[in-house]
Amino acid sequence: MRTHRPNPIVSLVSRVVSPFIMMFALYVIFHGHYSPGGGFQGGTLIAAALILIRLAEGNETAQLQFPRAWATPLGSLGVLIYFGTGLAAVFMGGRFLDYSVLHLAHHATMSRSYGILLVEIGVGLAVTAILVSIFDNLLEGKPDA
Amino acid sequence: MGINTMTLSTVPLLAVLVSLLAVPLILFCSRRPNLREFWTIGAGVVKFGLVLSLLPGALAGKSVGIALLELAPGIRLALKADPFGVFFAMIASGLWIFTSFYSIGYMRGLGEHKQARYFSAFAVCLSATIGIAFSANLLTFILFYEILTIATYPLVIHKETPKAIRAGRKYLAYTLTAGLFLIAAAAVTWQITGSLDFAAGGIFKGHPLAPSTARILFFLFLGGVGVKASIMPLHSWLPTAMAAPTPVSALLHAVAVVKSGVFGVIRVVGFVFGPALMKEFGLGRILMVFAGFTIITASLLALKQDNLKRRLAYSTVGHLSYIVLGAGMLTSAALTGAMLHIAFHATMKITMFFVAGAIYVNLHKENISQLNGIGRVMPWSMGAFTVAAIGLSGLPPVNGFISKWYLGMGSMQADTLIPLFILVASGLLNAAYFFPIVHRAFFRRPAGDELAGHKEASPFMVVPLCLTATLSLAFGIYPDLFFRFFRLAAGVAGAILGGA
Amino acid sequence: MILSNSPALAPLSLLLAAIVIPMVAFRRRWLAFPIALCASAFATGISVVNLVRVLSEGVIHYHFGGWIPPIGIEYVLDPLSAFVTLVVNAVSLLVLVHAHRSVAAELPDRSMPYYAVVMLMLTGFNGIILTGDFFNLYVFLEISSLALYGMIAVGNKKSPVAAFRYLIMGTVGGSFYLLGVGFVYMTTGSLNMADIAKIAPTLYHQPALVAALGLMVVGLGIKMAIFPLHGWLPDAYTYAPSASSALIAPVGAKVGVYAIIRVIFYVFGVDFVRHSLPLTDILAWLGAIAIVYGSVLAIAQKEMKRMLAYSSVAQIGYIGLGIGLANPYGIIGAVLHVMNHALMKACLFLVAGNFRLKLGHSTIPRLDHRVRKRMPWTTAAFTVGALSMVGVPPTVGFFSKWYLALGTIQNGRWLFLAALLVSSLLNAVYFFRVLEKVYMKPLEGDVPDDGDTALAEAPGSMLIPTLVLGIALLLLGLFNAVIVTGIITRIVPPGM
Amino acid sequence: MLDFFIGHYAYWFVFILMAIGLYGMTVKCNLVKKLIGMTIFQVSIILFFVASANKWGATVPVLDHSAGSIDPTKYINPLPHTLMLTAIVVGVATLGVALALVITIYNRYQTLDETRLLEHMRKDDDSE
Repeated sequence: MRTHRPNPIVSLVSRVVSPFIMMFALYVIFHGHYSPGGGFQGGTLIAAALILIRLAEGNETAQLQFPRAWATPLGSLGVLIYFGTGLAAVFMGGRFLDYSVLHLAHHATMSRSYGILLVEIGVGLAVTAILVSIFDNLLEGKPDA
Repeated sequence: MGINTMTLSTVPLLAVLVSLLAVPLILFCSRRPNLREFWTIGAGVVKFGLVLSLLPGALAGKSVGIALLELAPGIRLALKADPFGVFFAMIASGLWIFTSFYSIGYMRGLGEHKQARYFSAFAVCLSATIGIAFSANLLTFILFYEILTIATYPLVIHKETPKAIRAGRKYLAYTLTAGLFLIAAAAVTWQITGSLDFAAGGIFKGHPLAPSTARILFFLFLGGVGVKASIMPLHSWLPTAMAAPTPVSALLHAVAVVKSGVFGVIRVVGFVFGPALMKEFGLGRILMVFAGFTIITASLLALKQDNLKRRLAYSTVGHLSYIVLGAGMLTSAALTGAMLHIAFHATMKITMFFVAGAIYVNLHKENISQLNGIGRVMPWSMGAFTVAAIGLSGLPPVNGFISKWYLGMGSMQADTLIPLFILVASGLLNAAYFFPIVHRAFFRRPAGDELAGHKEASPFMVVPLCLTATLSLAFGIYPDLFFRFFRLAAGVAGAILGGA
Repeated sequence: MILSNSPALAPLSLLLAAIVIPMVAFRRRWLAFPIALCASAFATGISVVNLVRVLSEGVIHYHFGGWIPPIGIEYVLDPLSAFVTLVVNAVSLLVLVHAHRSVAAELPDRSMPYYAVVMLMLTGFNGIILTGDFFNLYVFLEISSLALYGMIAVGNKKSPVAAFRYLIMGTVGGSFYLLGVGFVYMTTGSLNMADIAKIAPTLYHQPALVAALGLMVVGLGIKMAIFPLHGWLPDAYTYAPSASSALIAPVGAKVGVYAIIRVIFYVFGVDFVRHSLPLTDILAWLGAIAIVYGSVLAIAQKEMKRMLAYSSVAQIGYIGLGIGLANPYGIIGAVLHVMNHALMKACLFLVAGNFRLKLGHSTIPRLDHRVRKRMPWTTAAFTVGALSMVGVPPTVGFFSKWYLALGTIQNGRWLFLAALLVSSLLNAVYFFRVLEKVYMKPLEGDVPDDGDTALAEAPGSMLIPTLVLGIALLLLGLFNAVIVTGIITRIVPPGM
Repeated sequence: MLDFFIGHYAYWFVFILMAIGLYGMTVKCNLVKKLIGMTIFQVSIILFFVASANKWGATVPVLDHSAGSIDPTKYINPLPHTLMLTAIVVGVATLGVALALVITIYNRYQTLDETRLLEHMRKDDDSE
């Protein structure tokens, strides 16, 4: 990576494509709870967009976009959103992950639906962060524990 | 005779625990030798007192005991002081007091290291021995048997010389293997009968056994208890274990450990298999063959030992098999004789070991060929030795005669003369290997003046050994003296044969 | 609220810790350990509550998200899972207390991620034990395995290689298991264990289901390190940091054992196994071979951790033998040995950790009597652990052997009985070798008695868990009947 | 007989893949090649599950209200797919850890050849 010389075509195409990939990723995440898609797929797409920039622009520039230090806390935050949603259900008197008791909507089914959306957002965050951090770690050549 | 029918009493439990409780005290006071030894002796006296308090009940043929927690479903850690147990416990705990005094003299005389470890391991050994005596079932017996094995190990290796370490390894190899045989035997017994409680007349009463199963099981048991009883060919750890300090050899390798083995043999014969089964499958005869072979071979081997302790060890091997022989004959007189020999051999042999230790501390001599004229320097010790030698050769008026007499009578009851011949032959051999020592000690002149300036050993050692010699003599004249060994033994023999 | 969710709380609290540690302890590294400890203590407490509940109320089902199985995923608390979770969590808690100092010494700059990974491993273990769903079990299996790879890889120079080999083996195991799950799903249309347990016994002529059973047992057998599949174990335990080997060795393989018991006896059932494959016989034979093989190799080792690792192979053989006997005594022995071996191995590995901290090594030929003088308590704990491994009553080790012996006799398998007993002797050989070293002066060459004044007893945080385990070995041995009658006899699966 | 082979062709491919994977894992000396074998092995199992979910003439399992019916035979079984999603994630995580290990190993020993690695390790053992 140190011998990286920016190629204008690669750079331009990546920069153009990356936001669209992210856009699509958000679509996949936010529609995941009632159609094909979801946090895993969307998160992977976001990570792909980020890694694309890392590949095309070189690591140093890309670090400005998404510093590697963010990855661990962000990943934890993602899992925590997922976990917290489940735990909230416990505190509302239901079983773990029983979104119907969360009262996110008037109807229990809709409440479940929104609950899953929350979970998908958490999963998406976590997957993004972790994939990027795997890439960064491999790049650096040091395992993170 | 089940556990549930016996009278509840905590005395057997206390008797086991007393010396165990002394262990932390001994370790705690390891810097203050006098206080430390006070605990040992205090525990010994209390223990003996507790055991003695059980004697009247035992004489009346009653059993007291206590069932503690469950070790495994259906099997409790139970202690039961039946007459036979009280009999053995009395010997072990009584002689412990003597040995404790003697140990003080011996250990201080030699300035030995790690005395706290020594005395605490000794106390654990005694707990285990009393536990063996009072075990109400086979699993409890195994538990204490293994504890005894492990607790003896530090004593065997006490000197930490290469020889002692090798002895320790050999000792462990033999005894741990034995423990495994016993465990296997117990497991099989449990599978067949669903009970492990010792019962006079046998656990197997009412449980038909195939002849092959019975024989295999018997050999498993024999392998288990036979090592500690040092039946040949399982004996070779005992002479090697003489690398231990002499008090250890005295109490453990003449009384506690090896007698636990023969105690186990009688338990197995009388209380697990039962005389009926023994006779049915000819197991008694097997036992007698092994015992007879051991008696003669060990006596012959003893003849050619020059190291005094090794000669005593081989003599012990032979005498233990007297007891096994008695158990194998399965007649009332033979069983009585066998049990009496547990007690009487103990008093005689412990005297001899005490003397051997006294000589070692005093003159640093271990070999018989060096003992010329020693009787003039140590008249009391060698006098006691002579008494014991007379007894072990089976001559009156020492107690060895009594037990041997009953064994002989048992042989007549069993309608066979072979055991009698073996006993007579062994008596002659005993005389042949003990009296030369007496002769050397009193009637030969020492080489040069190497003995000049030496006196009798310290009173800590001489008094105990004289007392044990006196005891031997007293029991020889009146075997029922005070402790009622004779009545107890006869009662147990009756119970086994009667199957009560 | 707590009570109604109690089955899920143990893994959830551990998972929460695994998430919170990287966030909170990102800047304040010292926070990682307290969080991990709290989570572990909470999980242990919950496990106690669960065990009490199960024993009084019977089997408890916990449905995630309120979905009823077989659609939803459920956690099942029965005596077996409640008992094993308690063992795993309690032992891990003790080891974790001990780990604080050894992690600080061996992994000074990686303590934060280390604790997070430990929590993840424990989450995985709890999940494997509690789940009532085949696929869920796979996920937790892989979560715990991933954590294990990480925990092993941070050891000495050679540890990444050991971790890599374990990873390859472990992935093969996991994949075999997953393939088995696929076959089960194709045949029965369900992934819920209770559901399959109803369907499977009638389908023992179905080759796909038989193949599934075989694949699952082989897969789990790799994770459990049963005899010919144990290749990863010795290196992994030896090269891992002390804290890791002390955490993995007692409980790691046990979880695989648990899964095998669950699959064979509770899902497929004794009848199915008897009619389809000679699986139990194979397990018993492999167990017997492992017992002898592991013990013999343990004798040949110089490094204490490697010796303990090979002894683990043998001890897992005991459990495999117990499972393979497939009679009540065998199961009692196996399940009791799961607990006993966890306690014994934890105790012994903690001692090895104490040696490493204070001596800088745990090589047997380099030990001498100064160790006993300066570290009397550690040595005492080692002695108790060693006696228990040999199987001297009244330590716990004796009693699992007792039940296993009864099991072999019940099946009339004298060869297995012999293997059990012989291994006791072999254990005695390799443990008394160490005991001789630490209790006696070296025979040749005079070692100066002082000089090394730095050598002292391990600090309290390491000593107390070691001693607690040592005492537990004695007490649980004496009171094993309470556990056996109260819990384990209720575990004996139906159909025996 | 032929029917059996042709009818299950997807599974035969899966098993061929599995064999390739196992071959790579066991025979290849290079650690990265081992990893490639491992990935092939995992993927073969994923394909196995996915293949098992297939039904002829069925469509993606998204409820199509315009079709009017929710006849289960019209939809592919979605469960194996969701399961495999998880399995893929597990596989990726494993691969990530494995690659990290490989890099560490290379940094320490300057080789990824297993036989040479073992030699190095033995040397380390001797020097200890």
